[in-house]
Amino acid sequence: MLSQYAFIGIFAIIAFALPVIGLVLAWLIRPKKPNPAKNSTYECGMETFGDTWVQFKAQYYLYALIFVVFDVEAIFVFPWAVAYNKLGLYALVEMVLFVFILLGGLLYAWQKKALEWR
Amino acid sequence: MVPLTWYLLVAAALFCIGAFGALARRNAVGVLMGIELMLNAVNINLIAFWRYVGVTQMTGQLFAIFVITVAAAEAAVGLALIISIYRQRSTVNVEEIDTMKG
Amino acid sequence: MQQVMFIVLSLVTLAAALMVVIARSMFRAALWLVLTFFGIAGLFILLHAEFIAVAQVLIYVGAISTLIIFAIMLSRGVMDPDARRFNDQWGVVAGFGAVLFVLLAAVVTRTRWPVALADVPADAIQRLGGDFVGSYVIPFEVASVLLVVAMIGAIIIAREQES
Amino acid sequence: MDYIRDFFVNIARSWTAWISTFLPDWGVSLVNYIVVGIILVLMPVLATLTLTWMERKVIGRIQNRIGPNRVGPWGIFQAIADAVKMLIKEDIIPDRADRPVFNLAPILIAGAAGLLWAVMPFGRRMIGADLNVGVLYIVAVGSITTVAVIMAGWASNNKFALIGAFRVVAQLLSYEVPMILSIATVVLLAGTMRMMGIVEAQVIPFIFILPVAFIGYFLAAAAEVGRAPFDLLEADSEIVAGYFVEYSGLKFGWFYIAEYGNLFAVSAITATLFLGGWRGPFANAVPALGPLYFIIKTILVVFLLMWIRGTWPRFRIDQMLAFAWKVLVPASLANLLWVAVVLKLPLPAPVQWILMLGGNLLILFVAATLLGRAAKRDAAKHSLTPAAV
Repeated sequence: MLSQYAFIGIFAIIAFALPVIGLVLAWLIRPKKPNPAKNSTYECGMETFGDTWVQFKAQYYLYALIFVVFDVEAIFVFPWAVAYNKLGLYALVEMVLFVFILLGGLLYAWQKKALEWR
Repeated sequence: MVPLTWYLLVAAALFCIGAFGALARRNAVGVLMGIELMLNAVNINLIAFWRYVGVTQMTGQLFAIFVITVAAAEAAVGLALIISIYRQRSTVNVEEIDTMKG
Repeated sequence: MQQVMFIVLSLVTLAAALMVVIARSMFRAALWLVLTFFGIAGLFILLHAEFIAVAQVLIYVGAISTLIIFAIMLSRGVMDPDARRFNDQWGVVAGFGAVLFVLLAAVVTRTRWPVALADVPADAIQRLGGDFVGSYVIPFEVASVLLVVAMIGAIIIAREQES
Repeated sequence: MDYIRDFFVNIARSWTAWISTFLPDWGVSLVNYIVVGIILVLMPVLATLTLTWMERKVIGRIQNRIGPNRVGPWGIFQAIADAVKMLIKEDIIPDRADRPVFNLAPILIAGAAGLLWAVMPFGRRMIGADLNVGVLYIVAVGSITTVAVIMAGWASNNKFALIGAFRVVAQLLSYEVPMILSIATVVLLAGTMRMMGIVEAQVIPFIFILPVAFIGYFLAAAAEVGRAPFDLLEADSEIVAGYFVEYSGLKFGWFYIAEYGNLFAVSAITATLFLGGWRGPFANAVPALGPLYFIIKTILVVFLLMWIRGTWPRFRIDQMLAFAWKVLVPASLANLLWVAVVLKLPLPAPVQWILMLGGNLLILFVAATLLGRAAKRDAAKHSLTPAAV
């Protein structure tokens, strides 16, 4: 098993090295003539004002929140799905219960308009 | 093969770093990150003991998954609280959040 | 070979964890946290717990870090980079942490752990799934309830007040 | 003749036999890992070079144009010309950018696009690593992209970039849920998370048994890689160009390569999970045909995605997120439970498949009906009836 992950490890090194090599190559051959106007932030040709404080909406956080719940659900569902053929009827009943509880949460979020983009 | 104590030492070090972060940070999000580090240290211990002591039972991995679940729930609620406090009091500094002070 | 990998991974993990607690910028701290999570996932793979390693990346990197970064963005207005990072007791806390580590290290190295090495069962993930709906069915359903309750609570807390 | 029949595996065998004459065992594995790694990591680059040309030609034909035709015959060297341009273009880093994070983001996103190929099954015994957790590995690697996008948006110190990054992340997170649920349905039916195991389990391609899972995965994948009609992340007319506005030169190039690499990768995953992967007529007798079938199926999915891009208007972001949470997630969950129920019925496999297909069609019908009603209600609310327009 570990030899497979040794491959994944070497693979990861190569995968992240490739863009670095590309960037170094580009750095060697590209022109470098910076000037203040070129380096200023691009916002519709106007001077940038203030810091980058976007009016960050709590809505983004709500989506991330519901996502977390379903993501954690996934790590329960996958082992269950792999083992399912060897398990009895109880596996079905218990997963149905598990999913329905979550579905209740989703319906609540829906009802409270937490899924609405505002 | 790496000895079990090495893993336990790494977990202990991670736990102490996390505890320092949780107790010394002024930013509430930083406190939460420290707590996440501590929970991860617990997970390293659980998995290390599973591997070295009871590999035939899946108990260690099961507990690790439940710890991950609890950590996710804790992060969700904790960060929601931080956002809510920030909205009402414009601060995330734990020293200034003292409404419970008697 | 495994020892070398272990040392590299634990050094990365611990160094990144240290950066999490001392980084000035909260955003940088969150990025170091992501690196810590990857290091820990690597340690899990060395321990032959591949499913936990993937779950670690999936949940911690994919979900919890995103939540943390979103929370940092939402509460960003008050963070100026020159502000103090630590509270006044940080020296005491650091001492406490060091003492705690020495104590734990002493306990960990002195204890004779009942090590019983065996091969990891090939069907570890199947067994995990079987245990969820078998002997651990109560925690399994409770986890679902916990997730939903946490979600509902967090939605109530985080929603903007209706005007 | 026998050599030709399993051409790729035999080539690999000959190569291994040759290098093992002068290398120790661990050296042979190391060299093989590195060679396979380099070949697979180059897949996103290869995808960019071919798919950009294909996309321009396909979209051109759909819009009644010719498409690129200057650089080389039929413009096939257009992509090379673009690559050279990227490479020699000046790199501009905005003044107040967070430089280390700014430079790290494209590396991470391109590396993640390459990492996906480690578990892709090209044919029988032609896979980088057939991990026990194969499909979950793919989902986990996808979460690196999320972090890289936030890093790019934050480090650019640009309002548009940050808004773009948050929109992308909201979209990625929302569509990851139906994606995971669709994959879980496939895993449930195949009984394994190994990519090879999933291919081998497809006696008939899963698209004919689980159309809902296919549609769920396909739409989620289109949204994950930001294809039209889900290309809000770089809605040029609304938020300039998304989270990578401030990038130029090859750093922009890596974002571009990651985009096309991911497009190719999700098409390959769709082909593997739903279209039978490398399976096809005579693929068992002649394993060398496997990669051919795999590539053909993948290109077919890519073409489908381009066709959709050429013909559908863009969604609004609220519509898009609502579609993920209110249509795809409930439908995928219902599908998962239905498949679980059918698998426990004491019936022969073909009957189970027909039942699953029936349930899937019912779910599709219900979802389409409800969606149609909701759309009509929404149109009435905004008085957008055809008469009013």
